[in-house]
Amino acid sequence: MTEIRFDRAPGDRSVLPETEEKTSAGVLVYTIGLVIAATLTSISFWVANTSLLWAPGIPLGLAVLGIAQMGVHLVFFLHITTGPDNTNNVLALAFGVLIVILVVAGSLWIMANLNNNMMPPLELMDLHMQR
Amino acid sequence: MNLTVAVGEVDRPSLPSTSQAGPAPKRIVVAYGFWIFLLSDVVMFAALFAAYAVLATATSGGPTGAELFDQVSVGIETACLLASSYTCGLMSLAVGSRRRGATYLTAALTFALGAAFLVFELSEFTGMIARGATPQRSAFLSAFFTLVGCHGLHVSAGLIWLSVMMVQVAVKGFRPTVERRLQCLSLFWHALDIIWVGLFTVVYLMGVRP
Amino acid sequence: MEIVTTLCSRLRLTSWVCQRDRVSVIVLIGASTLSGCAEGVLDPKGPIAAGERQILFNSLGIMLAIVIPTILATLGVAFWFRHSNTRARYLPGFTYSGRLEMLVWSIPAMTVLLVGGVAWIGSHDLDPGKPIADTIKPVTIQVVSLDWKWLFIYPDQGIASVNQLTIPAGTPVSFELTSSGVMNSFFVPQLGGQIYTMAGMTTRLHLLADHPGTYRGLSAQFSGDGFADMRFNVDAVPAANFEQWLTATRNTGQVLDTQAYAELAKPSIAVAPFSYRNVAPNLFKSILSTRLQPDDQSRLSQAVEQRTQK
Amino acid sequence: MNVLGKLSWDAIPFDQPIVMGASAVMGLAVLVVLSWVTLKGHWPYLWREWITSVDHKRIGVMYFLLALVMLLRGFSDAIMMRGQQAVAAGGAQGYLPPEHFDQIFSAHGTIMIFFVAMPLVIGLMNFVLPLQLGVRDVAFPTLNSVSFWLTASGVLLINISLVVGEFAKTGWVAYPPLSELQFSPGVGVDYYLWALQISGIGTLLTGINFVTTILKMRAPGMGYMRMPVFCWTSLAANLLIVAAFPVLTATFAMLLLDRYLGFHFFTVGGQGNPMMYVNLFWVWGHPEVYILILPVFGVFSEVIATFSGKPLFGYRSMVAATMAICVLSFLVWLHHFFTMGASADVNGFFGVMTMIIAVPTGVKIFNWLFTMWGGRIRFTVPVLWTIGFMVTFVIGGMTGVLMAVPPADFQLHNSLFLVAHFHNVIIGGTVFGAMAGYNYWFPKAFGFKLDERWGKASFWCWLVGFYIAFMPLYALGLMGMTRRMQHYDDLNWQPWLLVAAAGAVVILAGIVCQIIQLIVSIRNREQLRDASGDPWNGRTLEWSTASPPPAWNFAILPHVDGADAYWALKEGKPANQDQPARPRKYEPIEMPNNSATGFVTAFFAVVTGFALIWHIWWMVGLGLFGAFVTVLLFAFRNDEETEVQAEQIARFDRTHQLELVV
Ligand code: HEA
Ligand code: HEA
Ligand code: CUA
Ligand SMILES: [Cu+2]
Repeated sequence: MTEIRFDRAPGDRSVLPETEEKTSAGVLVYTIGLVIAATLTSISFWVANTSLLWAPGIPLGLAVLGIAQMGVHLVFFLHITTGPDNTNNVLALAFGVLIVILVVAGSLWIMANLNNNMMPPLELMDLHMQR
Repeated sequence: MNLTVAVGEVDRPSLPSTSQAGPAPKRIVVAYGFWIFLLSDVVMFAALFAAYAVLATATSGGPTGAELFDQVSVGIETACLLASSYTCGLMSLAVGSRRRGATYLTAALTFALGAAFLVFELSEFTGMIARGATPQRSAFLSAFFTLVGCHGLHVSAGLIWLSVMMVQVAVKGFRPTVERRLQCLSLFWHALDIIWVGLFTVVYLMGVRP
Repeated sequence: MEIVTTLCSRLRLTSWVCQRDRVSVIVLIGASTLSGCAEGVLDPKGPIAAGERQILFNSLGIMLAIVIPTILATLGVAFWFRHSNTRARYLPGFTYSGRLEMLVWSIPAMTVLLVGGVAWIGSHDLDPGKPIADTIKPVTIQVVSLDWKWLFIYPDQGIASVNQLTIPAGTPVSFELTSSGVMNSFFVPQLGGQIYTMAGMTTRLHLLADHPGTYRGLSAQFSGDGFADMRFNVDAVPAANFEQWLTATRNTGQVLDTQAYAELAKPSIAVAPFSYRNVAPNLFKSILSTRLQPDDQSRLSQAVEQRTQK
Repeated sequence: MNVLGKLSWDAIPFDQPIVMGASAVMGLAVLVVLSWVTLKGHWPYLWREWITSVDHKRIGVMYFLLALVMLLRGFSDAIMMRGQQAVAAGGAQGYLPPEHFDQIFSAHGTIMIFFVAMPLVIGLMNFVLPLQLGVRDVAFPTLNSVSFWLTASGVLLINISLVVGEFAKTGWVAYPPLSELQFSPGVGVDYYLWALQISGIGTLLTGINFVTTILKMRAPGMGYMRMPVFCWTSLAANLLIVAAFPVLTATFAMLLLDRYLGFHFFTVGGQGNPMMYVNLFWVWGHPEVYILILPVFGVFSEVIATFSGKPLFGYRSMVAATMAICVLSFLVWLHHFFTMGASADVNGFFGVMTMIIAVPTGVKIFNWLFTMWGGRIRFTVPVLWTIGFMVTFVIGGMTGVLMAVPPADFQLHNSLFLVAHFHNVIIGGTVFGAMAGYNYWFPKAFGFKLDERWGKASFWCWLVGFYIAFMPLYALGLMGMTRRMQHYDDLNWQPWLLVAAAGAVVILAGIVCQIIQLIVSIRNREQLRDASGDPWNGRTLEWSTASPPPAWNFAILPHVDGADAYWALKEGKPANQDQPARPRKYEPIEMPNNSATGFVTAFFAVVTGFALIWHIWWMVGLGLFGAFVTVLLFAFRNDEETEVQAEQIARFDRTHQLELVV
């Protein structure tokens, strides 16, 4: 047992920050991240405002773009990788994402179902809405 | 995708597995703890997102998102935040190589961009309120102001934290505690950006569609 | 001793041991220490409640088949392997057995498969929103929970009653339910399960009383100070008597219009049953629309006042 | 504008003798304790060794004490309810008017869940985790102290509500619209919300702290599959805290916005949607009940293996079952509102998901059974609690599964059957587990064992009392009696309720035995003294150090080669204890300094909370400002740690020759 290795801290670019001082490499990573993220953002804004695309598909497209951009942020800004020294960070993240999905998807499913079952019919709403 | 291969290829089997290495150094413990906190914060936002999504159509006869949201100002806000994430990244590089001047400069840039974001957001809010679109108007508006406002509050907290940290750098220098806190701060800032991606996608972009 | 005998007579222990269905009998004997008097789900007076009881007892039976052995095994093993028992073999190395692990996961899994099936089918079969298949046309009744009483509107008959529900026995009843403010839960245990009432929303429930009789109805969801008195009687009467009751009701009482409703909606506790001879059309719908109205500050403060004054 | 917001003399219920009497007694007790402490000059000691302590062992003990104090409150509420329902039959109204009765069950539920059960399990985890992991403290010791004091703030606020103002009259779930301003204009709901928000932050911080501790701070060599099962179940429970409590925070925040700023999340008007609250509340609520039960599953695992004299059966299965419960608990929450009107598909889905949890739970039960198989079971007090639990909990679990069948739940929801179910699993599970853990680890904490005779007496009273008090409620539920009834008209119910009341009295006897046990044990501590540090022939690392352990827990961090490290070591080197310990090389240890941060933050939290409840805005500002300054001061302090000299450690070790060289 000569050398002890630990997991990497979340957000760290390497295990041993002191030995690795190549700032230029770091700048490169952030810059690539910025460019990709900015591109994705622009596409999102374009998708939302264009009439060239099939309208019903747009929310889905926006969701995909959003998720992609979150991934880009995680990889380039938070330095989350699939390396073995990152397992713990990724596992925690995966647990969080799982919970978020369960909570949001579950709530939406339940609430849509409840609303469907018992909201007053639409004509009634029009009747009473004070526009 | 690991762009910065840090440590050269070490002969892994000869090392004890990381799970048996014993208590981790403080730096890793602190960052990991903060990571867990961020996850919990994200779950909190998930609850607000769920509430917003359910109430998005509950306008109670009041104005709808499509009527209220202004794509240009959202675009500017997004640009500010994204750029600030970048400068924040540069700041952690500066901290990593212990360069004070660069640290102050990038921190100032980050602060300015964050503050600009807040100014735009606030003017958006006041504009809406002036048009009668107050959070008290409908369930939709309650959910909107709460979700977006909660993110805004996080940004404000981040700005205060950033200022405090700069004072600490000035007073205490780059000691391990200060470095650890700066590391957490940058995690926090990047996480806020990720939440904003969800926000503008769900609230502003999907929300303007009829 | 005296207490025990009085208890037993009170509980009419024997009255329900003679059930048709085998599983129930076994379960009932097992449960006889737990349950007593014939009032709630144990003494159903309609097909819905009967179905629910059956499902309840069947599931209980399935689970007892594994839970009782588990309890006995726990006590037995603990007793046998006590420190002082020299005949018990000490096996400190007995810490894993693939076969036992297999068994340990699959026994509960099989049980759950069975009960889960019951749950899935049961929730479809006894869905409160599902109309009861019957040749007779159902009676529609609109239910409004108020602070703290129940309003029953018979839209097709144009009458209404408070804290008193009269239904024809043998005819399915289709309920549409809402609330004037806070949540309540409409519950007639002997006829079937409960359903929430919520302001601005309509929930649905279908019940049927097989036999004439008087059954207890209540609120099962806490709603404030007058909650305990949100009781009502359900009179299931023969069809002919129902007509009579309709006629009688049409000839007495006030008219329930918007004004009378506003009066009725004010908080009050333990209101004696009474009825309205006529109901404004669409009253139920206008009650439903509360949710869509932006809050009117004056209305709000008035309600606050009433709540605090009470 | 009034300087004191809504606060005035009217807030104090002088006209209610019961409340005033109870508060007077409580106030008097507090006064007596405080003046005793002052007269004896114990303040410096308390301040130094407890209030500002960041030692996980001290904090664990304080959590337990807090829970015991709140027990008194929760139990007197329970007795009052039992008394009321025993007499308020037919036309009778009993002795508690609705306004008062409604506050009592709301306070009872809130206090028992948040301020008895939670502190119990968190206290146990605090005390045990670092010791079992073989490390010197939790990941963030000062934060740990903040967590505790924030919980204490919540406790303080909820107790203030007894005297100043009122408590919520909405049940512990505070469903809107009933809990909205329109229907609950008083301050009761605000007390509820702020007390839980403040203590909720504390709980969340605890969760973060413990997850980090377990994942990042283990003795060298302790891989995941070598962790004691208690650590695994604690990991699962704390992951649930981290994932579930933020949802509660967000939900309460929305209700607060409704109440304070006129928002429309859950209101009747403005198209708010109360069902959303119900949904989100149980997104948190169901995981919460597993937060309460998972740690004690760990306690039982430790107890049963130790006293059977063998390792736990099916360790890997246990770990898998624990993690399965952890994830599944986020897939079942709808079972709390089957009767809200969802369609059959939704109800069916969540019903089936709920039942699936019975599988891993059953696996646990069976594995405990096989652990006993082939063991040599010593029937100590912790074992009695464990067997009592196994028998009782399967009944409660079974009735839970029964309610997971939607058509059955349509009948049983909100009935006393439900009340029986959850007391069955909470008392038969969490409370029994806390008792087992208390008797098991007490000698570790204080260096002497608890008296066995009184412990057994307490167990039997609790067990018998529990069955007498709660089995009748199952029957009543089947008879159609719903919960939260201030009075009822059906005389058939009364005999059962009388029996239930008698059961509560038997439980009281159990609690009294418990108190006597403590007093007797302190009196006879010299006879009960355990000098070995390992009174039960334990298997895990906490038994390898002195009792009570030194501040640094382990002079030299143990090195772990397998599961049940300490047990394996004792098996391997039976003569070790007689041999003079190998010369050990001591190194100075960095220990975190005491810190008043937790206490001061909590002080400002109480001020802010109280001011918010009574709308005293200037005080809100003051409190928030104070809290902020505290955090700043903490951030700028310079001496975070002190070094304990190697010599001091060596001296301690020499006087306590027992730490096996691991
Ligand atoms: C942790 C949870 C918990 C516990 C322990 C208890 C314990 C008890 N409860 Fe509890 N109860 C609830 C949670 C709990 N309850 C909840 C959530 C509700 C619903 C509220 C609502 O309607 O909104 C409720 C409601 C409720 C009702 C209302 C029923 C109704 O709605 O009509 C009643 C009626 O009598 C009751 C009775 C009792 C009794 C007699 C006990 C006693 O038997 C038990 C006495 C218990 C103790 C005194 C505490 C445990 C003791 C320790 C932990 C000691 C540890 C000590 C050492 C280690 C030395 N409870
Ligand atoms: C410690 C707390 C705790 C625990 C562990 C549980 C465990 C379970 N609970 Fe309980 N529950 C509560 C606390 C708890 N509950 C509270 C406080 C409420 C009410 C809140 C309120 O409304 O105020 C509640 C309410 C509640 C409801 C809502 C009822 C209603 O409102 O109408 C339901 C319905 O499904 C339910 C189900 C279950 C199930 C299936 C389990 C399972 O986890 C149980 C699993 C265990 C076993 C099944 C026993 C052992 C297994 C075997 C021996 C294997 C073989 C057996 C089978 C396969 C059946 N619970
Ligand atoms: Cu309840 Cu819609
Ligand atoms: Cu649950």
